[in-house]
Amino acid sequence: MIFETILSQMPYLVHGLSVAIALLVCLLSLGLVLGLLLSVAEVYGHWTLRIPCTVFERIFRGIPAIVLLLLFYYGVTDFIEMGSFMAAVLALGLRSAAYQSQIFRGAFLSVPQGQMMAARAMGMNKFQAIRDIVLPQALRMSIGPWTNEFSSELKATSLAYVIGVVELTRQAKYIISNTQGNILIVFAVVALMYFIVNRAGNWALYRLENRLALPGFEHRGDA
Amino acid sequence: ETLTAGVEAAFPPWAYVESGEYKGIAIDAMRAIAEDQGMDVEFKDLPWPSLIPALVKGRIDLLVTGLNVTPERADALDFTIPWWENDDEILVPKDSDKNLITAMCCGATVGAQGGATQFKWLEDNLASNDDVDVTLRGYEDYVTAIEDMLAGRLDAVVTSTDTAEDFIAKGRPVKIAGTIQQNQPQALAVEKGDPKELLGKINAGIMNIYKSGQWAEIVHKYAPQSSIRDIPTSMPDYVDTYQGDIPGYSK
Amino acid sequence: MSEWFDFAIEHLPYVLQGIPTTLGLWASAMVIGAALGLVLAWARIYGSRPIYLAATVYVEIFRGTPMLVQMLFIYLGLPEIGIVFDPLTAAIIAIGLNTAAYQAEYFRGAVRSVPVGQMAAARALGMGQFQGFKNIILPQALRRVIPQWSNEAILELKYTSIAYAIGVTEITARAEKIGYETFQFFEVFLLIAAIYVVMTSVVAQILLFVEKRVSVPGL
Amino acid sequence: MLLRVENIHKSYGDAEILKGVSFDMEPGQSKVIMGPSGTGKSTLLRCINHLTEPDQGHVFVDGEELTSKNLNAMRQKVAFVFQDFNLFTHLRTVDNVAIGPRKLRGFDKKAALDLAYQELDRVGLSDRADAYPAELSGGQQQRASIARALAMEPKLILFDEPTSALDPELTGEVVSVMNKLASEGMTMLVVSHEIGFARQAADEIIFMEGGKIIEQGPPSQIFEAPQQDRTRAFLNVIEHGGHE
Amino acid sequence: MLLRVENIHKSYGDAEILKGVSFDMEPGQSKVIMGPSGTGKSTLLRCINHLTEPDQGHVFVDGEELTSKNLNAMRQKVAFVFQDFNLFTHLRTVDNVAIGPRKLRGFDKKAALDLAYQELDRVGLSDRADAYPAELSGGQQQRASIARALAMEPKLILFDEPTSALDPELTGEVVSVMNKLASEGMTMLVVSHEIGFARQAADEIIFMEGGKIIEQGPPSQIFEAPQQDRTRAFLNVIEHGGHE
Ligand SMILES: Nc1ncnc2c1ncn2[C@@H]1O[C@H](COP(=O)(O)OP(=O)(O)OP(=O)(O)O)[C@@H](O)[C@H]1O
Ligand SMILES: Nc1ncnc2c1ncn2[C@@H]1O[C@H](COP(=O)(O)OP(=O)(O)OP(=O)(O)O)[C@@H](O)[C@H]1O
Ligand SMILES: [Mg+2]
Ligand SMILES: [Mg+2]
Repeated sequence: MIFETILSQMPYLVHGLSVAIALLVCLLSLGLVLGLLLSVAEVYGHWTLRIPCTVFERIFRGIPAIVLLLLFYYGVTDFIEMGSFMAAVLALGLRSAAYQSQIFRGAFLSVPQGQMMAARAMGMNKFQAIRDIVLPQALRMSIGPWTNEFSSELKATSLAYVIGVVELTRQAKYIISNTQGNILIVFAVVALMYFIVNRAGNWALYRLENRLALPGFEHRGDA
Repeated sequence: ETLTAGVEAAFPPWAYVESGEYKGIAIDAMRAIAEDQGMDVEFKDLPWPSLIPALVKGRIDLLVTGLNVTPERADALDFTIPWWENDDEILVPKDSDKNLITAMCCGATVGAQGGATQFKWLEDNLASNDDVDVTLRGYEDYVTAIEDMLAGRLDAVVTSTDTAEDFIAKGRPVKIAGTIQQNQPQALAVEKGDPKELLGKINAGIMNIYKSGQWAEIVHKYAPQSSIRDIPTSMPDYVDTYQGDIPGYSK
Repeated sequence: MSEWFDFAIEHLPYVLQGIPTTLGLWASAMVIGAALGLVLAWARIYGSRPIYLAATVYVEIFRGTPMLVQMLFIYLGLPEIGIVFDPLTAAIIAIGLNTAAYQAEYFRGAVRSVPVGQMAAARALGMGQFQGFKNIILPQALRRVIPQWSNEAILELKYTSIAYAIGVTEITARAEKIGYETFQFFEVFLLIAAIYVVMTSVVAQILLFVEKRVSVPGL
Repeated sequence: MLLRVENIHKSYGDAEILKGVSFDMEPGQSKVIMGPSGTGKSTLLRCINHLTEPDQGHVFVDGEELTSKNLNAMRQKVAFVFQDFNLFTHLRTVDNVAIGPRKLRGFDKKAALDLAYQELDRVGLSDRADAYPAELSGGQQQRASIARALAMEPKLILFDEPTSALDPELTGEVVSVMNKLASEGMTMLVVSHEIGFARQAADEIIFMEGGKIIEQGPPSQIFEAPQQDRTRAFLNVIEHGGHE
Repeated sequence: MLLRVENIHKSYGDAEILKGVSFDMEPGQSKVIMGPSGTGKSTLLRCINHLTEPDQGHVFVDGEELTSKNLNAMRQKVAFVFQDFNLFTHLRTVDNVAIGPRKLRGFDKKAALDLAYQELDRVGLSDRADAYPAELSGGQQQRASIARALAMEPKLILFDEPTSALDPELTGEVVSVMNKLASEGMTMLVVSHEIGFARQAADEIIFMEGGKIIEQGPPSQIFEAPQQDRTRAFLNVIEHGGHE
């Protein structure tokens, strides 16, 4: 009975999943670009640049995601007109930028200092040295920890329902409330869907990591 | 003119989503009211925490959801005339031999939705009363509370009448062990002060669909057993929009 | 702003009564997570193939699915096979099992960041693998893991609010109740945010102190 | 006979690194192993105490064969000093030396510390007992790691290029500790290209190439009249600075 | 005059590492800097191309003073070879050599690669062009890093202990490349304790101690008849294996 219901509602669950994935892709992309800039500023920037970046990072890591979502949808929209989805991308994307900046910062710091030094000694300026020498190495090292961020943001997309983004978890909630039960079965299906996306994403990321792996640097055996 | 109505769409029989469509008493009634008043309406599903800021920021024009009228909420919202009245029901498992009295005393554990009026009532009247030995437990939603009762960890769950009836209608193995008379009015709501001057139109619309019999039809479509109460139902005097002249409604 | 202060002060006492539940839940879950996380990390580094696989599957499942779902299964699913926990216990177990998967990965990373020469030197002295792990690798790995571990600890402190779903009235549950009564959700969320910021800052500060306290030059 | 190494073979994948190495050592002897890089000197040393499992061959210490069963007990008789020291980073110098006696030899805390101070004294490090490894210079670290080996009161110490991570002056302090140990009668098997140490303290030089011992004999013979061309060429390089 | 180093001072915190160092170099000259560890040799070398900013003093290359404005341009004239090579780990050997011409000298891709192959040939590494740094032996890595320096077609190359991370035989291959460069007329300033290189290729030995040059002169003079006790003691240690 419930299986029939779930089956008949499957298109809506899948649609919810596609909303979640779209949100995930947007927020991770925003977080990636901004997180990289932040990390470069935090590692190589002058202190006048470093301090505001650190403040940004602390604020966006410290405030609970739900509060951020509400703030963006109901506060920031005073200045910029945008819908629920855009607000969710901004709120969660900026938060992800704060987290990702720490991943990249770690990666930058783990590139041996000699690399930067050798680049500077050749006559490269700081920007060239970061772009051509340090960044390509740091990005490779970030892929591993980045899988964690991918997994946790995937699940964080479910929070966007508070500002009216109807994603997978909200669709599931509809089924549960319409049948006034079946929490476990419905959520098991949802968990499976998240799990599949998570595995698929991590599989792709680990493949990328192996593709880009350099001789002499440890490969992760377990993908 | 298109109205945007905010609903918490996980709240049958009032408002829910099935196969991507908004359904429920409040949904259909609101559509009828809008038609009656020559307006269009669209719905936006927002959970409770979002409803007030959404109203204030103009993301929605009114709340159309199974909204209990309470003094605290009346401070934050302006209510339309109440179109419904609820009592509270004590739900127990179908095979339970508990009654109104035994389900609510003597070491019983009782559940309710943490933010609901039922929870507050139980807290004020039972849990804080030293003579009654009852443990009260709050849940994020009623479905979990019912599941928990069916798992044997609760003796009873207290819900509003229409929710209780919906559980039974959906075939959950629960029954009503007793009713607590509350006469709790429900209404639609707009932003405090009604800056968009909607109250008059909505109130008029409510009265029109009530008088035309459309209301009874809609209610019975979603809750066949429900008896229709006169609209407006009881109008508590702590609600200031119910004092003096009520726009769109003459006594 | 001052309105919010009045609101906060009015409702703070009620919300704060949830602190013992929140902290108790968090501390117990972190302990379970640390103990189990260490075992999982050990299994994923030194375990034989089947043990490694079992630990890996565990980590994948608990990291790949939402914690809410895990909690609902423990609370509502297990009674169907006769295992019934009260809400607090179920929440502790669920959060503990979940954080164990994350902590395992932190521990694993930390253990692997200890240079292999350390174990070689321990083995060369005549220590067995477990002795080497216990006496040499672990003390170094634990020191290295503190910064990441404190991130996890802080994250979990915020995640304890999920326990509300199964009827544990910790601070978020209490605060939301005020939200439903007054409909001042925004104010309520700011209040919660403030409380968590204070709690997480205290925890972070304590862990920073511990980190400094046990730090060793060169580690 | 204190150590008997019999026909050790070891391959990594397809590459046969050790192709049957055998030799003996008497108590009190010092032997120095030399040979080009990649020849398997480290691998041989690690096979002797089974830090690397040999594919074939046997190792006997004091007449008892090293097996996977008596491994940990035997390793306490055969100490190992690493090229890059591998001091335990989280322990102070004195605790690095004391941990062996304490955890493996059943000493109580006080006895272990007493012994540790004594061994640190022997390598001239008593004043640095409370420092952490990261606070020591390279030479001090290597001396501490020798003290750690000594505290096990081993029958034999294996050294794998103990000075090659050190600069010339720091090398001096480590080599003089090793000279002292040799003169005190410690049995030592040393992979090293320190000609000075080899000439002065070694009873025998073992010259390896391509996974085999190609020449061995007293230093006088090896340095003054090497039999093999390869040995001669190699010694020429290391004695005269690496080029013609 | 190709290089003029004038009165360089450098302190870290309270410690004054360089206490006024001056010297000149003519085109085609090779000079070797020696001295005990911690004396400031690396610091001096790094001050010359401002990898470390000197507190005082001036550096002139080809008559032009090195300032923060012309820094990157000047560094292209003064190449640096590091002790631990610092090849770019994410680039193949040939790309390590080509990246300078490509990104800094305006070569197009093909021209940069051609030049890179040419320089790799010069250091005897053409056959390893496609390997990543981690796939090279230490000696090969150092030769690649020399090729990388050469590809900038610098006026002067600074070497900071280019062989001290290498074992004796690998040292040989790097030293012979350096000898070749010296004989081709490359101007080189080398911090090294390789007596062989110093004797054969250096025009002058600069002996530093305690942040100062305490003795300088042609190798014959420094090695055969050092004026200072300290120089004599140090040379004794490095020439005779680090101990008495
Ligand atoms: N764990 C391993 N896996 C694969 N190959 C290895 C391993 N350890 C050593 N080898 C290879 O075995 C060969 C011998 O190495 P070994 O370290 O014993 O040489 P060595 O004589 O000590 O050289 P060096 O003087 O450079 O220390 C080398 O070619 C090395 O690459
Ligand atoms: N960035 C730094 N901060 C503080 N002290 C430094 C720094 N770099 C070098 N020093 C100190 O300056 C002194 C000289 O260092 P330098 O590396 O120049 O010596 P060196 O002569 O090259 O020695 P070595 O032969 O060991 O390479 C040392 O005592 C070192 O500890
Ligand atoms: Mg070796
Ligand atoms: Mg130096």
